[in-house]
Amino acid sequence: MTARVGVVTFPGTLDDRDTQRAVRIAGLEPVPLWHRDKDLHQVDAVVLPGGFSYGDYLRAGAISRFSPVMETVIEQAKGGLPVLGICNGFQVLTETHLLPGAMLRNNHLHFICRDQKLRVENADTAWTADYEAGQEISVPLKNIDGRYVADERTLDELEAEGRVVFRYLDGNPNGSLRDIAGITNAAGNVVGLMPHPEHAVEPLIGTGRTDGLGFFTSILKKLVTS
Amino acid sequence: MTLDTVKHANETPDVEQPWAELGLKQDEYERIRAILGRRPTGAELAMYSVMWSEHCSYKSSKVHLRQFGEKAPENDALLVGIGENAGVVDVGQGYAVTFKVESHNHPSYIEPYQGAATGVGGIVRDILAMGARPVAVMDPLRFGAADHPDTKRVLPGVVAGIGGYGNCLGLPNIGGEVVFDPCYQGNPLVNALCVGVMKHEDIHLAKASGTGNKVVLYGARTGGDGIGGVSVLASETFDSTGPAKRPAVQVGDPFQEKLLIECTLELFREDLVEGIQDLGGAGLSCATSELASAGSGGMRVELDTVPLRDATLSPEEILMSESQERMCAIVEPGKIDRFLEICEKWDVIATVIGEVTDGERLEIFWHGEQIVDVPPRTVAHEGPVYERPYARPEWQDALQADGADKLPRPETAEELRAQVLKVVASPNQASKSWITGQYDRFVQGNTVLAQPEDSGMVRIDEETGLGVAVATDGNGRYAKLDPYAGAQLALAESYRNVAATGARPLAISNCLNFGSPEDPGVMWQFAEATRGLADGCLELGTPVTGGNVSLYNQTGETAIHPTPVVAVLGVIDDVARRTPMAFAEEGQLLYLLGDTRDELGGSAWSQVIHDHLGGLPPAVDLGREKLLAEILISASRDGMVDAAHDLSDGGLVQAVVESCLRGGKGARLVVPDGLDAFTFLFSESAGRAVVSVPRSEELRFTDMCGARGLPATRVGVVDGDSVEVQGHFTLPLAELREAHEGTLPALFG
Amino acid sequence: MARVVVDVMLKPEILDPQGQAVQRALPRLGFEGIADVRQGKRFELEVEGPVDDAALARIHEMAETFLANTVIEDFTVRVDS
Amino acid sequence: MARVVVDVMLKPEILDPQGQAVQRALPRLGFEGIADVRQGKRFELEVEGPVDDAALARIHEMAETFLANTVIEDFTVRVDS
Ligand SMILES: Nc1ncnc2c1ncn2[C@@H]1O[C@H](COP(=O)(O)OP(=O)(O)O)[C@@H](O)[C@H]1O
Ligand SMILES: [Mg+2]
Repeated sequence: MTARVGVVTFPGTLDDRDTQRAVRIAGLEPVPLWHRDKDLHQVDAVVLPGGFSYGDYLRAGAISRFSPVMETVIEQAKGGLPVLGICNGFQVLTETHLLPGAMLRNNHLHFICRDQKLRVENADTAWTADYEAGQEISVPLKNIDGRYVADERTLDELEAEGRVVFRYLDGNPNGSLRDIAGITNAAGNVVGLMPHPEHAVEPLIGTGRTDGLGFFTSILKKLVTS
Repeated sequence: MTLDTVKHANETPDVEQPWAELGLKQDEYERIRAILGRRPTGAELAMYSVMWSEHCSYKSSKVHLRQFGEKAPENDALLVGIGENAGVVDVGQGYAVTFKVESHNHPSYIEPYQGAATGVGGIVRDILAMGARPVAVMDPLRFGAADHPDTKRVLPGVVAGIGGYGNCLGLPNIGGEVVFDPCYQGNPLVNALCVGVMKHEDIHLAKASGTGNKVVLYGARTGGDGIGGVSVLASETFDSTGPAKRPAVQVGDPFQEKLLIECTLELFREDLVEGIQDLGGAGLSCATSELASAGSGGMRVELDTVPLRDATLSPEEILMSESQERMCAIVEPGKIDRFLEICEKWDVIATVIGEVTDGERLEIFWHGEQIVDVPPRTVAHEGPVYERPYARPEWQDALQADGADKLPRPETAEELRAQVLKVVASPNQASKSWITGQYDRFVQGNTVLAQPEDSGMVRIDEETGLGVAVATDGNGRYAKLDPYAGAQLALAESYRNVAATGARPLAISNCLNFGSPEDPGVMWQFAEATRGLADGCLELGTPVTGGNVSLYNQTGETAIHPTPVVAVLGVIDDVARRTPMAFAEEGQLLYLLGDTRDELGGSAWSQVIHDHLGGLPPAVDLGREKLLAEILISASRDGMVDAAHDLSDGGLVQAVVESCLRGGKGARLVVPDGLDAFTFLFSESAGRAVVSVPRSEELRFTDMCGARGLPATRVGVVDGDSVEVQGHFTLPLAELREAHEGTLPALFG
Repeated sequence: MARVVVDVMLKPEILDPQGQAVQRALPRLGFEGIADVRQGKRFELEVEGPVDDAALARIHEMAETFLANTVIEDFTVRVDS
Repeated sequence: MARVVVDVMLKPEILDPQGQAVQRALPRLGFEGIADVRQGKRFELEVEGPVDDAALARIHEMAETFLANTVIEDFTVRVDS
């Protein structure tokens, strides 16, 4: 029996099917979760995928954060359920305050789609254990509201506790403070990042790299060995 | 204001009607009266006027478009041809692909962001209405001069609109075009293409059949969008007070459209839809009349049940409204409950607005009173047809006589080098990544190739690797010099682009952008271009599956260059065998396929260096294009080439520079015997490509070319970090990159 | 330094998808009784020098040509007190 | 029906590139003398029933939990007159 990873679909979610594919390629069982359904159907982990839930209207992630499924996700995340928020999912996680800070319009004000180099700063989270600390990976980045901001104290705290999980390399693409691309909560079970690992899991497709597969193999290892 | 019912119209035959304000001609108005045997009601007049407009009725172009059917090549792949929302092509393994290009030119000039955004929205709904999941979009664009102030207004808005809508919808943008030319000042072209995939059995058509079946309108509420001139009907009198204030601009809601897509696909999956039509231009008038016209019975609609955003709308305005993100479905009564349930699941408003009747009329009621009673075919499919006069313009001969051969050519190596740099940095030849970087090309996780590759390619089956490739092209400069040849060159280039990536071209769609059909010179261009395209398609064996005509792209007396945009769809059995454009392997041999002649008429060189347009475009040889495509496809299938890039504007040097920059590797080129360096680098002879061949494959590859009679000339090797033309000049990649990639950010960044 | 506020709203007849999405979400969050929501932009301009009629006229022109897209938006200009 | 306006602005310490882009463009358009521009959001709520203290308190809560993200934004609520 393999581990089951829930993938949430909000109205306007775009990368749910892609994330399910990535989960499957890594050898896990994807379980679609619907925003109106509070029940997580006994999944072992949850991914909040990318997209434009509710059109990113008001603020990215602001409306989805109040969905029934999120009530349960928030509650169980506090109890240790591994949760990964990718792009719009990361925005939802900051809106719920499971992760600190907020996401704002890119400093150049444009949508940006490119292959982005990252450094994995923390390889101890539920979603990064298959990487080495300091490892450099490339995965697609695509967003318009990707600028991570938080107050200085929060940033210092994140740094001190090793909770900056990914940093942009070779140029900050959007003005994110301290080049932050992704962070984790203190327990390491909730991780959010702007780039899209689920779009880097197959050779030939997208950028042709498979650097993103590690997210999903990390969680697989964690779930089957624990 | 009293409601203008059918009864009222019968009783008041002599009421003055604002047919001229609505764009109808006297004889057209008379014809409506003859069809109905009375004067039309206000609502009927509104419907006829908009459905008989150039945009909806194709009244000037129809007689020419017929050739696409008459000259259609035998092709088993065509499952649905011209006449539906979009054509459908069999791509094997039980899959069918539908694709279409459409224009949203004028709205994008008025309001660039929303005009372009709703252009994407409209074409996506066309594809969805065929039963397909939309899987990719492309955007062929034309703007005025790159440094014109108005281009700074229009371009960023258009690009943001296409990205804002397409990105939010989750459709990868896999290609398109960006061309600058002063002729598009005031008339930018915003064409949008969408590709969709389905299984054969999922094909849906726009027709209303089955007496008692329900007509369901679902999606956004109807507002006063895009009503424009029809508002004259809503005002008490159309003389004194003037029309009610209604926006001519539509605002798109991509989030609503995303819900509409997922909702509609779920409705298809559960087999709840008998017939379906998207609402685009002409809104409900178009959807109801087309559905009823194509179906077997009649239709009865209770217009007051339509959910409104603005309660003050008159029935005429509701019929005309172009509010976006709406669809109209025909549903069996027993399936209605489930249909509405699925709409509720997706937060999509759905309303039964009428039903299919056993009569032959389209009847529309407003609070119980009849305001429309028409034979639907006369509205939707039997509009006026014009045989507009056409004549070769007087200036055509002089233009063709003014050849590029008399333009001064570079005399020294230094001059040649400078001109190469200037051409690759010119706005039309420069990298478009400032634009394409604002489009999501990865979403859906099936993108194999995207811009700047020769064609976009998406995988459609994960197990087998089956994929489709699409390219769009259309060189208005060539078409201006010779519209017949220009249309064929557009076709040839698009076809070549698809083949260059290893896919087999199957079928085409097109968007014909021209000036005013009332100008005989423009009409001649149109007639020549359609004839050229139809003849070309017959010869290449690629049927026209559909398309769109955009006329009146002109300011005063000045028309845009005739701009036929041709989209070619190809199929590849396994995307793993796709051929990319990047020269990535040092030491591989570069072969130039095809013949290079002294052909600079309409070329990028003549434009960039001499601001000149004259002479004849490159010669067309479609037999050669076919042969070249076969070689490129075989080479991909058998792994004989690692990279291929089609040669078009800018010639060989442009192609080599692009492939070098893409792969991060340089090239050493040798001018072949019998050619001078200038012609070798800049000629735009058609039917050519450059390929990168592993040394181990050289013999096999050249043998294949030799056996099939395709000239293949070894012109260099992948090497170093500069582009060197031996004995002439060297250009470091870094310098080329700066020139090629710096232009658009400097202009718009 | 004086502050001038320019409010830019979509014209009433133009679709406001953002406002609509907000309005639809409110009941789910337990906020009833809001019949309509429109979302627009607010610009706060810090003006050097006196905000006299001439300055306001200039800002009005700026709003008309630049801050608002008058094809689809209306605007108001006022001095912040 | 009464209208309540909620203005939401980025906190002063948060970088506002939209406002900055506007401000930078102004001199090029011939508008001098604007020292700073901040761009925020304006919500117009049409409220059913009386806008009494209780209603305003609810709208205040709505702004705090939903219309604004107080990590980065400040807001004000006022009845439109
Ligand atoms: N240039 C063209 N070539 C071939 N078919 C065309 C062309 N222009 C329009 N058509 C076909 O005519 C029909 C009506 O076109 P159109 O009004 O654009 O469709 P829709 O109503 O879906 O917007 C479509 O089937 C379209 O494919
Ligand atoms: Mg259609």
